[in-house]
Amino acid sequence: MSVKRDENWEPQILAFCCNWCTYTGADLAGLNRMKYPENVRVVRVPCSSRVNPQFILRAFQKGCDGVLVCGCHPGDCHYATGNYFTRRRFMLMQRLLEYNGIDPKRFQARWISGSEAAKFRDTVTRVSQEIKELGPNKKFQEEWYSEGGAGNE
Amino acid sequence: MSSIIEELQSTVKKLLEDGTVGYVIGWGATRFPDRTTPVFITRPEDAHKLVWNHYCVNGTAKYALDDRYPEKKIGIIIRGCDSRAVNRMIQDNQLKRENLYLIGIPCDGKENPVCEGCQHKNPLVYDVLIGTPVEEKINPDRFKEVAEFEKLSQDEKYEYWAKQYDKCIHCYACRNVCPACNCKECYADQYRVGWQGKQNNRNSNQVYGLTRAFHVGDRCIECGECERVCPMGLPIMRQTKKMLKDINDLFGDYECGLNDSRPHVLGEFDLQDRDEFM
Amino acid sequence: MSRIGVFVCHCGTNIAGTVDVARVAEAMKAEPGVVFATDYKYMCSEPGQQMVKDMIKEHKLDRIVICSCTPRMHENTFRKMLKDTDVNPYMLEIANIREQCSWVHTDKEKATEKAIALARMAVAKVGRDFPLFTSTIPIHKKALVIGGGIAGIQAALDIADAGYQVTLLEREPSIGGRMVMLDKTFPTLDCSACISTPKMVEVSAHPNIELRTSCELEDVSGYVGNFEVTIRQKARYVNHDICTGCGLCETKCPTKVISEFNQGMSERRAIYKSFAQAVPAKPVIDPDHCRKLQEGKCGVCQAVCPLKAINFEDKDTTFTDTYGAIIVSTGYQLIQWQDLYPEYGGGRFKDVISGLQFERLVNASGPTEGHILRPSDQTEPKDVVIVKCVGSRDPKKGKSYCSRACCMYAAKHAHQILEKIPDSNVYVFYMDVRTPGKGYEEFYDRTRKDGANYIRGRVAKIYKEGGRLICRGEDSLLGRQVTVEADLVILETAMVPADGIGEVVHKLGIAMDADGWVQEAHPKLRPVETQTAGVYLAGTCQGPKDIPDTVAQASAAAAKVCGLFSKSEMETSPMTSKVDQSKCCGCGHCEVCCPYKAITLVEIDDREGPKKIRRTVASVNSGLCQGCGCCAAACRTGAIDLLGFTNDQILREVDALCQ
Amino acid sequence: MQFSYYPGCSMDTTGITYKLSIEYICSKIGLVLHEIPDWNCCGATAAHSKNKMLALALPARNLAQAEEEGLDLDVAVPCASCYSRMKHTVVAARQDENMRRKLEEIIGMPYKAKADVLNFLEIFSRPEMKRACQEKMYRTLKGMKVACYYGCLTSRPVEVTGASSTENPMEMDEIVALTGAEPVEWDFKTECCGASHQVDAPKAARPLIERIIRNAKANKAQAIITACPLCNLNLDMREGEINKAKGTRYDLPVYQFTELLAVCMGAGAKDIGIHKHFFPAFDLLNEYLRKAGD
Repeated sequence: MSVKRDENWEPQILAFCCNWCTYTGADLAGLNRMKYPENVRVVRVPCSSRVNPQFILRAFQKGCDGVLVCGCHPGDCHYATGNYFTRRRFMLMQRLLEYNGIDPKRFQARWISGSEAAKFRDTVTRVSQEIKELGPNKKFQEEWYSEGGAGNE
Repeated sequence: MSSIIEELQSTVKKLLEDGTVGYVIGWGATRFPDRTTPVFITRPEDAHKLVWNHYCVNGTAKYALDDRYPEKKIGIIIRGCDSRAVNRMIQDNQLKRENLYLIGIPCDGKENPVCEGCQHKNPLVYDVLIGTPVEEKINPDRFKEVAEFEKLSQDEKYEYWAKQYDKCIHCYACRNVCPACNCKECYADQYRVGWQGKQNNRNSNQVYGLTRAFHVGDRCIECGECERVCPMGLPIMRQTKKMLKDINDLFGDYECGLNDSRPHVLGEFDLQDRDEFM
Repeated sequence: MSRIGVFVCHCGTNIAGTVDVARVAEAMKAEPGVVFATDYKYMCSEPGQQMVKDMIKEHKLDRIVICSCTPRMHENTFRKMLKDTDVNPYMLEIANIREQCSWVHTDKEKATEKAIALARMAVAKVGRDFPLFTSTIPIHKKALVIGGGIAGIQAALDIADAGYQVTLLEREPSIGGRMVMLDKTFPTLDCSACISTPKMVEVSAHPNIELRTSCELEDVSGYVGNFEVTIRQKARYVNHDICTGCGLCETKCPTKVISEFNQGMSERRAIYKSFAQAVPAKPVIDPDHCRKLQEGKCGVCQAVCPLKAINFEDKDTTFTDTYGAIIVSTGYQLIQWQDLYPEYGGGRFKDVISGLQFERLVNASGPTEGHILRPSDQTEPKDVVIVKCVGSRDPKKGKSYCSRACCMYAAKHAHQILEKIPDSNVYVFYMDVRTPGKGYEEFYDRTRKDGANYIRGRVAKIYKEGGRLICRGEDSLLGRQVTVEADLVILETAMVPADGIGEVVHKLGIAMDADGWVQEAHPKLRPVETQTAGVYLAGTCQGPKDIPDTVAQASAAAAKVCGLFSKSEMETSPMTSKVDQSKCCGCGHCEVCCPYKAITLVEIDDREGPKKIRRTVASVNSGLCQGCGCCAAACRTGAIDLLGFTNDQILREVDALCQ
Repeated sequence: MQFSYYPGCSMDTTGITYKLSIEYICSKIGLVLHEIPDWNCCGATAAHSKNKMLALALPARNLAQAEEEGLDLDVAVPCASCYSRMKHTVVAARQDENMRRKLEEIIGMPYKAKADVLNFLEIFSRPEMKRACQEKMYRTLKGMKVACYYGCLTSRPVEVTGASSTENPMEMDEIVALTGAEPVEWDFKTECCGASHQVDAPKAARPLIERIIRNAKANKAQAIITACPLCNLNLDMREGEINKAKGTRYDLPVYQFTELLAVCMGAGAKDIGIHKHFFPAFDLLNEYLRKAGD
């Protein structure tokens, strides 16, 4: 699939961040005035295990170019074991998406603790860069094939 | 074969006569010699309508879900795959073993391509066994097709599936026949939450296909009913088998619906699970 | 139609410096449902809050979006503010345009665009908010303390002194635990029994404490404030209501059994009190050794008991009670070194003893009345070797952790030997000497000055020759092998969790670490709490520690319990999971992944067509649910959902983000 | 039962009693040992203190020879040192495929590392072997107190040998108990005998021997039982020397465990070389055989 390079094009990146670790880490990045690309938007969830794999599909459907799921490091989950389930679910999800043609770089999961502001910055910066190189995602995108969104009452 | 039919019919007749079961789900003849149809035998005198031949392809177990709270036991004639379906539905709390009377019948493969890779021809659970067990064989090529497909480039994969989903007519036949699809109300029917559009277009079908794969992939018993009933001939099992293959690779040997299968691969974890998200 | 108000905060220049706040507010006016949008200097300030309240009245707002700093900062502030208004405090969303926007970006145009997107997400989410109400659960002001060692005793006394009811559970016939077995405590050399037995007596006499010995935890259900606990009272065969503890039975019992309390170095009877100062000071029958119970013959105790308190028909009984909080203080035991260290004789040499055995040997009420005598021949040892870290700091054979107390009690043992046996020689084999504690280093220093020989190295082998024990090891400071002939060897063995801790942990739904110690909620900041609200930890069940640390933690756990009990009701977060039972198919996939056991499968009455049926569905105990949402992601049908973060809301957020 | 057999360099010389007694037992219970053709030195101490690959390759050639012989049999090794070296090679080749290929390259022949290496304690502690021996034994050494000395290399390093215990192994005790002899509990079962240092550094090594004998004696043993030609030699040869040098009166004959088995199966003193011991070994056996009425 050839991608027309538009130098001004900015990817749309969605990051699901768990409230106790990664969201706090992202706040800390702010507190430390670290800089990272504007194209990353965070959705706050209580725990990475709250993230339903269908949310990922929805994001691609609606035109996201990359999706990130971030949570506490295994063993540090605020809810004791949530991220162990996250790990299993998304290892499979990532592979299934790849099997359907989505580059694994477009859907990643990472463990980022509340103190790892720099890791948050580095991760989103790197993901943003990687997606920029991949170009816009057209796979699984709704607008390209149909009019109107799903489920609008 | 004929003696097996006789044994089957007489067993069913007796079960109906003595009131052990309310009815028996099995296969009956149709106008065509190479077709059978699922039948529900309710009277002993109808037991002779049961057939057992190379064309008994329909899965019998899922019908029990339409009668979750039966007054009498439901008799089901089950092959290996049907017994795995029963096991899976019991693990999912959808059926109660005490509500079922399982008439096992070893199966040497039917007019269905999926039977060639079958690793469990003999019923794994039953109350009575008709005939004698057949030899089981391990299928070394269980994930061969998936492994081949994995070699394609991402764009090739995407194109392949996109074309497949262009064919899909969003009829939900694959869902309705699948023993792992046992929700009371499918997510796809819940338009208020808006998980899924009802439109029949590429994207809507893609999302349905992937979501379905993720919903049932960890519990797929590899019966192949989804592909058999698909009017458009989509290779649906290729998606769920990918899930199964990854589960095998990542979380240890796994085959679903066996008597000792782990019931919740995604509802459990191991501290030693591989970690790719560091 | 919802009536949403959007309030964009400048935060001085913190936000306004990078984000065009007026434009954000303006953009929000176009969003569906928004009836009012404005920006303001400091939303969290008094006038800022007042403005929100005024606007709610003026525009009849029913949902609020505040674009400001992180919700982790002021979500509660604004929720509290909404309590005085017509808007439900949970009809509030906060767009984080400071920490995650203005502070991390410099390009004003792009930052403003992002702020608009974040605000739009919040508007989309708030549109699907619905009123939530904190519920309160009554707190049953009675505490259960599991384990009657010094930790449990201290915790029980503290809670009881604060005026609350406590049940103290102990599986042995007497409370006291390990501390009462010790001779002296370091570094002050107080008599251990002299300071612990008064506390034991106080427990038995305290009007607020119900002492339950010979009891085990059978089952626990419920949640903080309302634990339903079933306790099994093991048969004692002695009616303690009648028994006065005269001890006549004990003197007449013909069966001799090895004494657990004296660590196998003396004998007790089959009807026995564990030790002289046992509390309760009444005997029990050990059914495994009682002739009457084993063979049906004997019954001497029954015959001699003047009060007819002996009842051979006694059976285990269970009883159930409700507790508001539970303290786990199950303590430790010493590692079974015999199996792990065949090179130390593997238990074949009577004169290779554990530190706890030495405590009994040197104790005035012990088997030798305080004279240090070798168990093998009852002679006084002249050369004593003390080996530290047996099983500790030895991942190959034992545990990788340090048992923390051994360095100090090894010094204490050395001191006691040198003091009691004037011409004795003490050799202490050590890896490191760790003495962090008040007066600890001084004590160790004193012991060395007393004449204890500290040899840095491990003992490789202990064998017997000519009635003496030959300890061969390494002096790693001199870099050579050393051989010490000893009359007595004391192994300072590792602490490991008490037997049966796994069952207790399982019943309480709390976690264990890899070594079997109970896992605290946070190693630094919540050291006495567990993952399960209302269950607290005291003492060595959480990890090796010495007596002062144990007592401190016990008091801390008691303070937590008293804090909980100071209110009669507890507010619970309404952001818990909720099951739509009409959708639920009862598959149980949510149940298995819930870390709090908050989800159970229940049967409900339903109909299917004309038929009345009993159907299985999931049910959430909102007292236990902590709101992680793992269940919601596991539910394929979406029947279980997390309030405050519903599937619907998150999908809307995703949609809004991509507009 | 059949095994490939690697005798090593000592079996015809210092280990002659071991060899004779093993052969005697084989003839009685039908155990067949196929000697590996054209076997070479196992490398012993010299190789692995100089060159790791050489130390692994020397046994690899022997094992490859055994494989080439076509008999898919485990390899029986009487000497503890040979056993240790060969076991090291098998483990290294099995754990690391690259290492196995490298070894093949060095020895210039295929080596699949299929066969296990077994010492005679492992072989004789198999239940069927114990049963077979018991059937053939008609004499007893009832009451003879013996100290079973395993030496270091039959059990250490445990990562290689997979031994049940490095401190208090019991296999030999159990085998010897079949003869009626009573193994004593003692503390030096797996201590070092000094190995070749008995020759090149006697001053350092003699005390090692002495403390083994002393502890056996202190624990009331009347004889020491070994399962290695070198352990046996060191103890047997130095005991008299020590008595002479230090004025002690140690009186413990040193037997291979196979000697006791063979004697109980009816072997005469000459059959298994009892007269070849350095330290008089005949009287004690004779005494106990007589006591039991033979």
